[in-house]
This record gives sequence, structure tokens and C-alpha cells, in this order.
Amino acid sequence: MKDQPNTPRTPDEVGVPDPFQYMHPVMKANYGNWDWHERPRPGVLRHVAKSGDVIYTVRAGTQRQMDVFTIRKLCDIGDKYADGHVRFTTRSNIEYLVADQGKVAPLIEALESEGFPVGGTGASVSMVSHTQGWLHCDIPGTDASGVVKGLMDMLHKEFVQEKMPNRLRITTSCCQINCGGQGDIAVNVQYTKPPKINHDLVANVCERPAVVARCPVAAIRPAMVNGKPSLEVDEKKCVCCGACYPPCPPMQINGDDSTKIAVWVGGKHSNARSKPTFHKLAVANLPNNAPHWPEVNDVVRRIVEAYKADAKHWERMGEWIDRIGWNRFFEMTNLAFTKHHLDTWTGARKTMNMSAHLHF
Amino acid sequence: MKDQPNTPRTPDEVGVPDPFQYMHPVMKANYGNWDWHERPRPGVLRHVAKSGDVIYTVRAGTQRQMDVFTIRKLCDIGDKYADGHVRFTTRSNIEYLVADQGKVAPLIEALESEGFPVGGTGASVSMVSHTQGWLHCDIPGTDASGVVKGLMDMLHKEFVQEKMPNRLRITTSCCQINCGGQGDIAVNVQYTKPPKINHDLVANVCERPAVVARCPVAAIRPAMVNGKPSLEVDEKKCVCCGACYPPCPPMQINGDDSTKIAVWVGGKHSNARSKPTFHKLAVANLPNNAPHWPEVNDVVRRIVEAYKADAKHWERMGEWIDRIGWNRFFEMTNLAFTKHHLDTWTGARKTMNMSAHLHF
Amino acid sequence: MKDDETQNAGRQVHPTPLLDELEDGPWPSFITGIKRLRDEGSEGNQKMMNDLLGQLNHSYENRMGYWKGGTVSVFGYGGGIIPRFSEVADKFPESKEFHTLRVMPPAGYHYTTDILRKMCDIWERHGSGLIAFHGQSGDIMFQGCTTENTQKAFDELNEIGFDLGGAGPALRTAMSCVGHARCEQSCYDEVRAHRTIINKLLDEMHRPALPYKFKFKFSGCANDCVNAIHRADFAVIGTWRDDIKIDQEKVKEHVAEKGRKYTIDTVVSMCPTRAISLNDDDTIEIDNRSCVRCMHCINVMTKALSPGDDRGVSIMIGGKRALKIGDLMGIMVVPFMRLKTDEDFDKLEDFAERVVEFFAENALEHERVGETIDRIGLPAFLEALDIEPDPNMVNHPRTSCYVRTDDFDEEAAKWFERKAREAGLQISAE
Amino acid sequence: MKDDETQNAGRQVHPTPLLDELEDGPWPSFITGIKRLRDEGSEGNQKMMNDLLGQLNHSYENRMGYWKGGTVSVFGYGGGIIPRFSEVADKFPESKEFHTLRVMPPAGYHYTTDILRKMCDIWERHGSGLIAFHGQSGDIMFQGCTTENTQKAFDELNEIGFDLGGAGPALRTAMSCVGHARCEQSCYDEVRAHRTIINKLLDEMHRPALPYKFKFKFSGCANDCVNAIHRADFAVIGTWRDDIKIDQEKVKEHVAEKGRKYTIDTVVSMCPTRAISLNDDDTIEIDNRSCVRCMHCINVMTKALSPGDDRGVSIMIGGKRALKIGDLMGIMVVPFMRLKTDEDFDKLEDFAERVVEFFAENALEHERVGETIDRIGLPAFLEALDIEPDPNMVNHPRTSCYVRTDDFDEEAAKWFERKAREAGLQISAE
Ligand code: SRM
Ligand code: SRM
Ligand code: SRM
Ligand code: SRM
Ligand code: SF4
Ligand code: SF4
Ligand code: SF4
Ligand code: SF4
Ligand code: SF4
Ligand code: SF4
Ligand code: SF4
Ligand code: SF4
Repeated sequence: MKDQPNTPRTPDEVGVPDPFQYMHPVMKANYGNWDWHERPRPGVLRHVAKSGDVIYTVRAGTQRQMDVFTIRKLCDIGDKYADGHVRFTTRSNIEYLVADQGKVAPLIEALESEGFPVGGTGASVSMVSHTQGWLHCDIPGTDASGVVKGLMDMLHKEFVQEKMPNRLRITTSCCQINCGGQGDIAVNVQYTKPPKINHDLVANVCERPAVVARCPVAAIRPAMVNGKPSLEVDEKKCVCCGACYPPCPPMQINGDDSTKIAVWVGGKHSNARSKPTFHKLAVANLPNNAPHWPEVNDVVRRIVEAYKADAKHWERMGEWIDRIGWNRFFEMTNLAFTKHHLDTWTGARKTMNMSAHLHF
Repeated sequence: MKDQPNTPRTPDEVGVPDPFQYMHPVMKANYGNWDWHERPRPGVLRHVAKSGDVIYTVRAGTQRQMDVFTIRKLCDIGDKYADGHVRFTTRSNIEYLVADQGKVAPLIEALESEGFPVGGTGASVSMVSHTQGWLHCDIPGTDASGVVKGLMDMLHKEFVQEKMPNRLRITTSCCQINCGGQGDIAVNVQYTKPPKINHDLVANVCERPAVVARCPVAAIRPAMVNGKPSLEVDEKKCVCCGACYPPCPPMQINGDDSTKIAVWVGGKHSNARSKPTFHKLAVANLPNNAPHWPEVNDVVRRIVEAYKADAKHWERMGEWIDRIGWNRFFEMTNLAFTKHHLDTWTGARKTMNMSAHLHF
Repeated sequence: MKDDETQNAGRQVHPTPLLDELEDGPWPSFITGIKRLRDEGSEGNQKMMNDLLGQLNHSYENRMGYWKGGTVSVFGYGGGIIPRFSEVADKFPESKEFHTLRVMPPAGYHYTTDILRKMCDIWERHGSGLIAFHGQSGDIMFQGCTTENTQKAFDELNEIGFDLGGAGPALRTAMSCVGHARCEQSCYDEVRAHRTIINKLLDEMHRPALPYKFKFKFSGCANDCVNAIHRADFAVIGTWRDDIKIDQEKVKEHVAEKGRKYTIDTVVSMCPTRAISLNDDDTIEIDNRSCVRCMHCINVMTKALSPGDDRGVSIMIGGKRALKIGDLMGIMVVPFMRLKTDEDFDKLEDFAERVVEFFAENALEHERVGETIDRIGLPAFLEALDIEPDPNMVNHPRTSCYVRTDDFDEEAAKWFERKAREAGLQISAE
Repeated sequence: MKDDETQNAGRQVHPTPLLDELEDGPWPSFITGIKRLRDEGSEGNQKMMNDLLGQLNHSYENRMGYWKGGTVSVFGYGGGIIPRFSEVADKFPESKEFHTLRVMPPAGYHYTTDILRKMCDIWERHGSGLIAFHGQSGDIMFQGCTTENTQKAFDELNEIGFDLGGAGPALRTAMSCVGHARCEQSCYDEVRAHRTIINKLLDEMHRPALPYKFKFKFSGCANDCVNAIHRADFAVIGTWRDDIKIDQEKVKEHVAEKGRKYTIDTVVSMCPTRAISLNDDDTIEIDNRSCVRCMHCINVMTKALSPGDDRGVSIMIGGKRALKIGDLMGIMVVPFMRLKTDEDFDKLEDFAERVVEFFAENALEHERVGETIDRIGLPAFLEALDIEPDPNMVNHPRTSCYVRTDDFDEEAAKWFERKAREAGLQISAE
């Protein structure tokens, strides 16, 4: 191979890189032997190993979609004020690992002065989990980075302090495929109209049986339209999920006006106390109002505030609502409960209140 | 009408009789105005009205399926030692209402000496809920009264004392139609073979489309057998539920050997603490071993004993098992957990453990 | 027991070796009772019960049942009788017809010994002498009657004020707990609710014309002593909207008597929504917003705690057992309906009628109303009955995004209107 | 920001009035970053980013996306690139190709500033200069590359030790929490488990041939900091079997510091199974039989409590998001697998391979493994993988009587055998 310069290089299938080559030496030395931790202040963790060794973590928010200048700036800070070892968290925050307590304060100062908020630990609102949107995806109903930016601008204060009842995790998804996860609050695209079909293109672009199979409610059937093989949608059945759109782009699901945003609440991944849960519909049909999505932000703000004001310590969003009742949740957030909140999907019956338990 | 003596009498559609004509005067006088109650001893309730009036209730077990001699005997006791007012409970126990405390002890003595156990109150094992079985029903897989008699003989001691963690309610059903309810323990028929079809009779006896519609798994289809219109069962699909048998008796679901008994646990009707629940399979395939059903009784005994020994006060059967875990329940009762315990019916997924919560 | 020769007008008594084994043991024996009818009952009772015992012992031997159905009714009614014809009548001819009359009990099952004796006398004359108090649906079951005697027995029972209950595709006999008559937990007048509804809809019971059975059950509180949520198409359960009533002195007495730790373990920790906390002075604090009216703490501290004063009922629709789609529990469809005034009872009656009407018109043949709801979805059911969606109907709102929401704003407007209306009502009521 | 004339080698800068609004506010702005690439980046970056911003502003105006997919790959691999071609390339030609390279991060996301700088340099040369740490599946996303440069960029990244991640119907990039590296809750070596499995199955990632995507995620404990249960087809979560370790002195310190009532409210009352009680001397008692290893009390009292010593993992199969049948969470399929020795890791690897193999052979096209399980039923899945049913797999045993149980005794025998085997093992291990 090597002697044929024009042949492409055969990849070196290294797989998942070994992290020990990058890991902070104190972490390496105490790998698997940590004892306890505390949070000296928001954004800072202090982990103590069984050996007595200590590592400080300073966490800061980023925009995730980073230009090389920003990354280099973060590296400069890491070299100057920390030990040159960093990691990124599940929620795209950067963490600086520091063995020396003395470095913590200057590091924080440097981060903050460069515009990187320090926080996201403990009972704070951490970074919104982020997807691709108009910036990169081929099927988005809205943007991702812009939505995240708007939310984090609004919630910045709750990122840099730990004043929530428990950690509050927000997620967004820029189409109904939902690459974002479950969230204490989830801001997701919700289509409201069946796909508009460009019948001229279907025959060329779409593998029709595959598209038919993709529909969760069997609303699509093959049909001849204007003498060409195409597809037809039973609009009465269609639940506007958008699943047909990726395999068949001529079935346009997005519309500047018909693509809407829904906000969901009470999703939880952790197993602490209650089992993990899915998030539940709070409100649908909010306008897709770029670049600031004020209607969405307003709803999120109301939910965050109600939770902050009313939940007990360690109660996650969903646990809090379960205790006070959904009635009161809708009341406190000034949102409406409608027939659309009644589940109609498979297993819907098990979501019904089949008991005399009542919240008034 | 009246002047045609041979015309049958037109019914007087009285509907639900007015109970006030039979109600004990103290109950009538304080109707809707009771204050609190206590249980001076097993089988006796003492209710105090807001007026200060007091009514004693003495509860005794009966065989439900009573001959007139037994009923008259109960009446005699009621006249002699009580005030002539009685009621029957949801579980077919008789209750004597007595205003005068002095009558309580003699009443109990009379009942006991005539063989009617006094008890069934509070944290006891009350009467098994009772169905028809071979005595009267047209589709039974087993008897009812005999099964109940056997169970209550065994649990007699737990009826006359209140030594369980909370009330323990047993139910039986003599076919898979399940006229018995949900139970802390439920002893139910469980068929194990698809129906055996007498093809000669189907055409005359069964409305075929109705039978086809009755099958929960669409396992029945119309077919011509020996030149006659009949029905066919796809035995791979059939879940042996017996639903086709009542509308089509030639589809015999019972077999002296293939009709088996399953025991279920953890059903609960009340809304106290946890929401009402369905009972869950403990063990299947126990022999239908009349007249004593020793294998069934043995299983029930083990379950009752484990619950009695281990549950906390006020925990019902299902709540206890939820706390200690099903693993330990099977261990303590020496029963097996099998693939048949994994739900496969509609909504089965929601019964799966979709969390990291584990009992070891 | 007499010996074989003398008894039963000289007929042979069937040997019942297997049944005989059910005469031991401390629990009252139905076999002993039936034998007594065979041996000492009226002549009719004796014959019928001898063969009945024979057939039953035959069942015990072969582990198979030998009854089949048929059609029997009384003049003017289409239901209420469960007909039974023996498949082994050749061997046991005297019990070849063994029908049951289902007779509705007084609401709450109250009797005098006097009325019980009258029933016994009638049944001794016209039936087998075997009566069950009660069937699982609440009927007095007069079991074992020939076709010929059915009308006679009914006529006499009817004369003393009793009526047939339900069978077949019809309104069924209802049950109500003892409630108001004796129980301090009771939140509404069960007798009145029970009689109002059933007696209004009686025609649906006596002349079966519904798609399938329909059952009402009435429990005075969430303890649900008649198992309504699982076993009724229409469950009426008492509840309250305001605060639990606390007598703090009695709370203290309870704690003093039972102990602090025990009180925490059995009351505080067992509240399903962590609504209770024990104060340092052994009084308790209840966060009534979080309370779900489960009854537990009130059950435990019956002297100290009781339901609030703003009482009424909630209604759950769709309970049933296993046939066809599996067990269903009732779904909370009316979270609260006040039930005190005549008007309140009229509203309840009206609602019950509308639900039964909906059932009559929309259910498929042999479909219970719970199955209908499952088939068409809860939103469609609510719309048909003109009921506004309420969060209490669900454990939680939908988790599935598969729904078309373009009319969300109009739906939301309804909610806000309703809330405004309720606020207005509250203001005008004050 | 420079002014229009001077910048971008004389080209017009697209006006971006809507995007400009995203430069205010306290949170770091991706727009400011992209503009800096447009204005100060390498020549390639500048051109591409100018048009990218133009297209994005166009999207903001019209509320529509303008990318479409296609096919792009690097030599030897079939996946790992997300190709993007612009539908408005006529207006914004320089970003007409804007592919993403998905690159696997080191397990646990550890980096040095040095390696980050190397990545930046490569991406400045061959891509847009825009990198995301990380995608929702854990990839480093090098976003914005022409078809031509894709191979170059990959080659250089590969040279510094990085490899492409997953895309398409393939094994996907996995995630593992920080765990052992820093966290005291961690119950197994996440790095080793993560690398062992993914590197073994690498072929399934690089040469997509599965019915659909398949994701692994690794969390050191039930706090599940990588959201594995909802978002992985195969979730590996740390747990323990023996008792929680309690340092009673530290418990007392905690109670002294936080208060007794607060401790009851936040620890005792919040235990999901009422397994904890507070003793009068401010020590605690944990009923480990009732404990479900939820982590809550350990989280709250991190100094005083910790997971037991008999550690390992549990495995949940079938999590995914909404497409086609609605969101699914993983089902507990392996309640406990010890994970300490080499042999233990071999077993885990073997099991992972078998599940992926099952998936490859049994899933329909575009079906996730959770959907397969739903389609065939959990019992069939377990049988196919030769896993013995265990009560921990369910919230509770079946409630439906619709099942054919004539082989119940044989099935029960398997359970008793297994129990005997386990008892034997325990004896021989002691
Ligand atoms: C760094 C990170 C893991 C990583 O490998 O990147 C991490 C690290 C820690 N998590 Fe986490 N969690 C991280 C994402 C998560 C996630 C996933 C997510 O956010 O998308 C969850 C699940 C969230 C959910 O349920 O939806 C998560 C649920 C928890 C919990 C459970 C909280 C609860 O009560 O429900 C704990 C326990 C606790 O708070 O003490 C926890 C605890 C911790 C501890 C305290 C563990 C320890 O002892 O070191 C770590 C410091 C947390 C802190 O911020 O105070 N971590 N943690 C992640 C930081 C994300 C961020 O930047 O915000
Ligand atoms: C890039 C990323 C979002 C992000 O910005 O972080 C992403 C982007 C896309 N996802 Fe995703 N998904 C991403 C993580 C997820 C996750 C989260 C996770 O892995 O934890 C999920 C939910 C978990 C799951 O797997 O179900 C997710 C669920 C989906 C689905 C729905 C799958 C389902 O079975 O329900 C699709 C649709 C599909 O595969 O047909 C999808 C499809 C897509 C596609 C390929 C859209 C398409 O069909 O063309 C998107 C490409 C966007 C782009 O232009 O780059 N993506 N996607 C994430 C991958 C980055 C990375 O490699 O690290
Ligand atoms: C008499 C009866 C009602 C009737 O109208 O006939 C009745 C009467 C009372 N019940 Fe009940 N219950 C009666 C059937 C039921 C049933 C239905 C059943 O057994 O089929 C239930 C639902 C059982 C279930 O959940 O499966 C029932 C669940 C309760 C509960 C809730 C128990 C729990 O913790 O889950 C209470 C509360 C309590 O125990 O204090 C209760 C409480 C009571 C009280 C204490 C109410 C009161 O203050 O008077 C009554 C005396 C009970 C006692 O035995 O100590 N009653 N009670 C029924 C007696 C049946 C029997 O003879 O055994
Ligand atoms: C007599 C009784 C059992 C008992 O000994 O107490 C009984 C006996 C029969 N039931 Fe029942 N059911 C009786 C209460 C119940 C209950 C309990 C209740 O009402 O609270 C249920 C469960 C609740 C429910 O309604 O679902 C019940 C659920 C059924 C079902 C299943 C209905 C379903 O939708 O799942 C059937 C089958 C059917 O209707 O096709 C059924 C059918 C029958 C039939 C008519 C069998 C048949 O199709 O021929 C039985 C007649 C037996 C006989 O010879 O007298 N029986 N049946 C109960 C009625 C006595 C009474 O009127 O008071
Ligand atoms: S959520 Fe939809 S639009 Fe957003 S990245 Fe995922 S697939 Fe693309
Ligand atoms: S949008 Fe969803 S429901 Fe509607 S046709 Fe497409 S795949 Fe089917
Ligand atoms: S359970 Fe079956 S056999 Fe028993 S009474 Fe009911 S319908 Fe008849
Ligand atoms: S027994 Fe049940 S499943 Fe089998 S054929 Fe009959 S109705 Fe269908
Ligand atoms: S349901 Fe409630 S009101 Fe009725 S008897 Fe039971 S405890 Fe009393
Ligand atoms: S009634 Fe139930 S929910 Fe309400 S405070 Fe008492 S125990 Fe808690
Ligand atoms: S999942 Fe558990 S082990 Fe991993 S970082 Fe989170 S708390 Fe630590
Ligand atoms: S880990 Fe969870 S279940 Fe176990 S004792 Fe602690 S709080 Fe309770």
C-alpha cells in the first residue's frame, strides 16, 4: 500500500482511545478509589480519594458548537491557571481538573472574565442538552443552538448558583425525532400538519414500501398520482409525527407556520428515589419564533420558577408534580389542561388514574 | 288483568328495597352522623355516633350457600341474644347489630356454640369471596363452595383473631371468567389446553361470528369440518382463556386433568396508601384436587405465613412484596419464578422493570 | 343424619363419599346444610337436594361440571333468572331444573330476622331451600328452582317487597357499603344514591336490551369496601375537597398510646405523598394540597382525623374482570360531584342515565363500557358525554408525542374559560 | 467585528440581522464564534463560514432547514460521516458541502489541552473550524467539511490516535460517565467496560450492516449520569449486592449538621421502599433486603454511606426515543453481573456480542432492539439469549391470565435447579 502514493491511507482502527494518556495524574493514581466529595461553591467539586489525595473540578459552560478560537482560549486558561487536563461532561460543560486548591479561585476568575459561566453543579440548572437544528441537520423543524442560547441566557443565574430544589435538566430537540433526551423540562418540535407531498419527486427519491413501514399509525399507502407512483396520507389517521420525512424528503413535514414547539416536563433519567420516567406534555402549539422564541422561554421560566418556589429539597420536577398534583402544576404555571393531555398511544390506559386518589 | 285468574301476576317493580325498614333503630337515628369506632375484640366493632349513641356489631362467618335451617338458626340467635337486626357484609359474613353492650358476650357465646366463628374484622383473614362452581354454574372448572370450605377450615384461626399485618382478603374463581374479584390471594382456575371441539354440535349450538369475535387473540376461525360448518382453533395462538366456551359449549375447555389452579397475590381494592392493584401470578398448574385441594391449600398457607411473619403493620400483601421484592417473595414461599411470570399481554412492557432498582 | 331406609320417602339416598369429607373442620359446612335439606326439608327440598348432592358428588369424582343454560323468565321481565338444566338428569332427575332467582337486597344489606324468615318460608315451599347471602354482585341468590315454580317463588318474594336483580346483557344489581348507617368515614348517603340510580334505570335491568352487562357500585369512601373500582362499570366513591379535620388533642393521645416511632412508621412514612409530618409536640401537620384522599391516616387515627366537610363523590368508569381484553379498573371520569342537596342527587342521576345511554348506543355487542373507552380513546368518551378533561383523570399527562395538536389553542381556551367560570362561581358563592 | 470592506478577501459578508441578535446575553454565543471563524479563521474557514452564516440566517428568516443528505465516506469505512449538501447552494456556494465527522472521544471524555489544540489545528486546515464537544451520543463532532477534505481530515485525526464513530445502521459511539476516574459512587471500571466492548465490536461500527443503530452507554451507578436507560440499546449500570456501607459516626455528624427533622424529611421519608429508619441515637438502620439500590441516601450522605463491596453491573436492554412505537426505556435483563476480574470482563464482552448478534439476525429493517423485544415478547428474547427469567426483570409478575401454562412445572424445575446451583456455588465459594 505505502508505495502507491495515490491509494488512500488504510485507517488505523484504534477504536475508543485510551483516556489514561489524557487523564489528570491524581485521577489516574486514585482511579476507582475515591471516597467522598463536596461542593465548596457552585461550579466547584472537591473529590477526596481514599488515599487522602484531593482533586478539584471547576465546571464552566460553553456553547458546545465551538470555533477553534474558543477552544484554544479554553486551553490557554487551562494551561495558565490549571494543570492542562480537562474533560467535557455529558451536558457539554468543560471541567478543569486541578490538584492545587490555590489554583481554583484564579481559574474561576479567568473563566468568568472570558465569558464562561462557572456553575452547573449540584442543584443548579445545567447546560441545555443540545442538538443540530438548522445549522446542520437535514430534517429540522427549528434551530438548536439558538434555542439553547436563548434558554441559557435566561437561566444563566440558575447555572451559576445552586438554588434549585434539586438539579434541573433541560433538553431540546429540533424535530420530532427527538435526539435530545428526556428532561425535567423538554423543549421539542411538535408538528401540527400532515406532510405535504411533492408527488413529482416521490417515485425517484423514496423507497415506497420502506416509507409505508415507517408510519406508526399505518396512515400511508402507495397510490398513483397524476399517473406516477406516489404515496398518499390518510390525514384523519396521521399523527403528524414526521417519521415519513427522513426516508422520503418529498413528504415535507415542516412548514414555516405549522411547525410548532411543545414543552414537556417531569422526565428523569436517574434512579434516585423514583424510577426513571418519561417527560409529560405541559403545553403544545407554541410558535417557532426565531431568533428569541419568547413564548417558549416564557413558559420555561414559569415552570422553573414554580418548581423553585414550591418543591422540597431533593424533589426532581416530576417528583414535585406527583406530590402536589398535576392540577396544581397547571394552575401554578398558568397553563391549560386539554384533551390532548390525555394519552391515546399504546398503553395509554395505564397512564389513566384508575383509583380514587385525587388532588384538589 | 285481575279478572283473568290464569294471567300471571304483573310484577310490582319495587326495585332496590328501602333498607330503613330493616335497619337497626340506633343506626337509623344516627344515619350519616357517626364519629369513630374501635374493635373491643376480634369480631366486634363498637361505633360511636356524634350523638354519643353506640352500636355494637358482632360479625360471624357463614357458609354463604345456606340452607333455610341455618338461616333460621341465625335468626333465632339474633332474636334471643341481639336486637333482631342483622346485615350481611360484602364477604358474606353476618353482622348482628346490638345497642346494648351486655348482649355482646352472650351473643358471641351463642354463635360460637352453634359453630359460627366470630371474627373477620380488622387485621384478620376474612371470609373467602365465593362463587358458584360445580354446584350451579354452567362453565366451572372446579367447585367454589368446597374450595372455600377447605381454605376457611385451614385459616379458621386467622379469622377469629386479628394477628395479620393488615386485613388479608382471599378470593376464588371457579373458571377463568373470574367472578371472584382481585385478592391479596386469589385462587383461580387456569386452563392449560385449548378447547376440544365437538364439531357435530357447533353448527346447531353456536353463533359462529359471535364466537370468533369473543376470542382475545383471534385464534378462532370458521371452518368446514366433515362437511359441516364448524370452527377451528389455532392452537399456537390460543391462550386457553376459555372465553369461547360460554357462547359455544361444544368448545369444551375443561378437562378433568387439564383444568388447573393458579394462585395469584397482591391484588388490592382499597385506595389506602397505594392505588388499587391487580393481583399477580404466584404459581400456576396446581392440580384440581377435590375435595381438599391440598396442593392449593399448601401454597396459600405458605403465602399467608410468609406475609404474617414478615410484613409491617398496615402493609397489605402487595405492598409488602413491593418493599421486600418479588425475588424474596418467591424465596420465602418456596415458589418458582418462570417465564410465565413475565407478562405478555397488552401493556406488558409497562410491567417490566425499566430502571436500575433491584432487590437482592 | 337419619339412616338410609327411613328417609326421603323411601328413595335411595345417593352416596356422597367425596362431599362427606367436607363436613369436618371448623368452618360451617354447606354440605351439612344441604344434607339437612335432603333429610329434613320440605318434600320438594328433599327430593331435589338428594339428586343435587348426587350430581355434585359426581362432579367431584370426575372434576367436571354438569349444568347447562337455557331460557327461563317470569311474566313481565326478561332477566333476573339464571336457568340451569342438568346434563346428567338421567341419573339425577329431581334436580334436572335448578334455576337461580337473583333478588335485589335492600341497599346496604340490612335485614330483620323477620324478613329473613319470610324468605326462608317462601323458598322452602317453592325452591330448594338453599339461599346465598349474597352473590358477588350483591344479589340474594335463591338457588335451585324448577321452571314451573319460578313464577310462584318470584310472586311471593315480590309480594313481600323484593324484586328481581340483573342477569344477561342488562343493568345489574348494585352494591353499596354499610356507609352512612354505621361508618364514620362515609362521605355521602350511599342508600339514596344507590336507590336513586338503580330504581330510575330499572327498566334496563328487567328488560335486557343493553350491549352487555352494566354494573354500579357505591362506596362511601376510598377504602372501597364494595370493590367498586375493579368490579363496577360505574363506581361511585365518596371523597371530600377541603381539609382533613384534625383533633390535635386526640392526635396527641394516639401518639402517647402508640408511641412516637410507631406513629412515624405507620402514619407519616406510609402517606403516599409525604403529606404528613409529625411536629415536635406530637401534633401533626397535613399538607392538604399534597393529600390524595387515600384514607390511610384517617383509618389509622380514626378518632383524631376525619374527612373534610365539603363532601361528595368521584366517579370511575370502566371496571371489569378478565374477558376479552383483560382486567380493567375504572378510570376517574368525574373527580368531584357534590352530593348533598336534592339537586345534587338529580345531577348524579342524570349523569348515570347519560352514561348508560352512551353505552347502549355506542358499545359493540358483548362489550363492556371500559372496553368501549379503550377502543375509542378517553378523549372521545369525554366529548360524547360533554365532560371537560381534568388532570385528576390521569396519573400524568401524555408521554407520547404522537398526537395532532393544531387545535391546541382552542382546547386551551376551554380550560381557561372553565377556570374563569369556576373562579366566578366561587366569588358569587362567597 | 471588522467592517464589511476589508474582510474575507474582499468578498461581501452576508448580512445576518437575525443571528446578530444571538450575540447578546451572558451565555457564550455560537454566533460570535462562527463570525470569528468567518473573519479571522483560515482562508477555508472564512469562506465556508460566511456562506454558512448566510444560509443559517436564511433559515431563521424562513423558519425552514436547507440541508439534505447524501453519501460520503472515507477509505475503508462505511460510516462515521454525516454528509450535508445545501439546497440553497446557489445563494451560498462555499458551504454547499458541510459534512460532519463523528469522532470517538476517549472513554470518560478526558483530554489534555495539548490534544485539543492538535484537533483544532487539523480542523482549521481541513474543515470549517467548528467543533462540538460532544454530540448527544458522545462523539466529537467536527462539523463542516467538503467532500474532498473529508479523507484528509480523517487521516490526520486518525494519526493522532482518534477513530471515526458510528452513523447509519451500525454500532454507535458509546458514552461512559466520569466514574472511577473521580467519582466515589462508581461500582465498576467504566473505561475498561466501554473500551472492551466497543473495540471488540468495532467492525459493526465502521462497516454498517446491522438492521438499525445500536447504542451502548455505561454509567458507574444508578444515578445514570449518561442517561443510559432511556438512550441506549444496551445500558450498563453499576450496582452492588451486599449491604450499603455505613459509617455511623459520620451519620451522626450529618444529623448534627443538618438537623434531625431535615434528615428524616430528606433521607428517611424519601427512600422509595421505606428501608431506612433513624434511631434515637441519630444513627440509622438500613433494611438492605428492602433497599433497591436507588442511590438516593448515598447521594445525600456521601461521606457516611457508600455502595457495598460486592460490586458489578446490571444490564438494561432496549432504550430509545420516539420513532415508530414511542419512547422505550431499557428493560432489566441482567440484574447482576460481577465485574472485577478478567474473566468477568470476558463474560460481559461475550454477552454484548451475543446481544448484537441476536439483533443482527432477528431485528427487522429499521427496528431497534427494544422494538424487537416488544414484537416477540420478553420471554422469547430471553430464550434466544439463554437468560433465565428473574423477578428483577419486572415490576411485578404478570397480571393477565391469558397465557398457556401447561409446561409450568418444567419451567419451575429450571428455577429450582438454578437456585440449587446458586446455593451450591455459594457453599463452595465459602
Ligand atoms: C460530570 C457528570 C458525569 C460525566 O461523566 O460527565 C456528572 C457528575 C456527577 N453527578 Fe451526575 N453528572 C453528570 C450528568 C448527570 C446526568 C445526565 C444529564 O444531565 O444529562 C444525570 C441524570 C439526570 C436525570 O435524572 O435526568 C445525573 C444525575 C445525577 C444524580 C441524580 C440526581 C437525582 O436526585 O435525580 C446525582 C446524585 C446527586 O445529585 O448527588 C449525580 C451526582 C453526580 C456527582 C455528584 C457524582 C460524584 O460523586 O462525583 C458528580 C458531580 C455532580 C455535580 O454536578 O454536582 N448525578 N448526572 C455529568 C455532568 C453534567 C453537567 O455538566 O451538568
Ligand atoms: C448529532 C446528533 C444531535 C446532536 O447535535 O448532538 C444527532 C443527529 C441526528 N440524529 Fe440523532 N443525533 C444524536 C443523538 C441522538 C440521541 C441521543 C443519544 O444517542 O443518547 C438519540 C436518542 C436515543 C436513541 O438512540 O433513540 C437520537 C435519536 C435519533 C433518532 C430516533 C431513533 C429512534 O429509534 O427513535 C433518529 C432517526 C433515525 O435514526 O432514523 C436520529 C437521526 C439523526 C440524524 C442522523 C437525522 C437524520 O436521520 O438525518 C441527525 C443528524 C444531524 C446532523 O446533521 O448531524 N436520531 N439521536 C447526536 C449524535 C451526535 C453524536 O454522534 O454524538
Ligand atoms: C362490613 C364491610 C362493609 C359492608 O358494607 O359490608 C366493611 C366495613 C368496614 N371496613 Fe372495609 N368493610 C368490608 C369490606 C371491605 C373490602 C371489600 C372486600 O373485603 O371484599 C375492602 C377492600 C379490600 C381490598 O382492598 O382488597 C375493605 C377495605 C377496608 C379498608 C382498607 C384496608 C387497607 O388498608 O387497604 C379499611 C380501613 C381500615 O382497615 O381501617 C376498611 C375499614 C372498614 C371499617 C373499619 C369502616 C368503619 O369505620 O366502620 C369497617 C369495619 C371493618 C372491620 O372489619 O374492622 N375497609 N373493606 C365489609 C366487611 C367485609 C367482611 O366481612 O370481611
Ligand atoms: C353468581 C355469581 C358468582 C357468585 O356465586 O357470587 C356469578 C356467576 C356467573 N357469572 Fe359472574 N357472577 C357473579 C359476579 C360477578 C362479578 C363480581 C361483581 O359483580 O362484583 C364479576 C366481576 C366483575 C365484572 O362484572 O366484570 C363477574 C364476571 C363475570 C364475567 C366476566 C365479565 C367481563 O367482562 O370480564 C362473566 C362472563 C360473561 O358475562 O360473559 C360472568 C358470567 C357469569 C355466569 C352467568 C356464567 C355464564 O356465562 O353462564 C355465572 C352464572 C353462575 C350461576 O350459575 O349462577 N361473570 N361476575 C355472581 C353474581 C351473583 C349476584 O348476582 O350477586
Ligand atoms: S432532533 Fe431532529 S432535527 Fe434535531 S438533530 Fe436530531 S434528527 Fe436532526
Ligand atoms: S407524519 Fe407520521 S403519522 Fe403522518 S403519515 Fe408521516 S409517518 Fe404517518
Ligand atoms: S367464576 Fe366461572 S364458573 Fe365460577 S361462577 Fe363465575 S362464571 Fe361460573
Ligand atoms: S380458549 Fe380463549 S384463546 Fe383459546 S380459542 Fe378460545 S377464546 Fe381463543
Ligand atoms: S367504603 Fe368507606 S364509608 Fe363505606 S363502609 Fe367502607 S370505610 Fe365505611
Ligand atoms: S389521606 Fe392519605 S394522602 Fe391524605 S394525608 Fe392521609 S395518608 Fe396522606
Ligand atoms: S453515574 Fe454514578 S458513578 Fe458515574 S459519575 Fe454519575 S454518580 Fe458517579
Ligand atoms: S439506596 Fe435508595 S432504596 Fe436503598 S436505602 Fe438508600 S434510599 Fe433506600
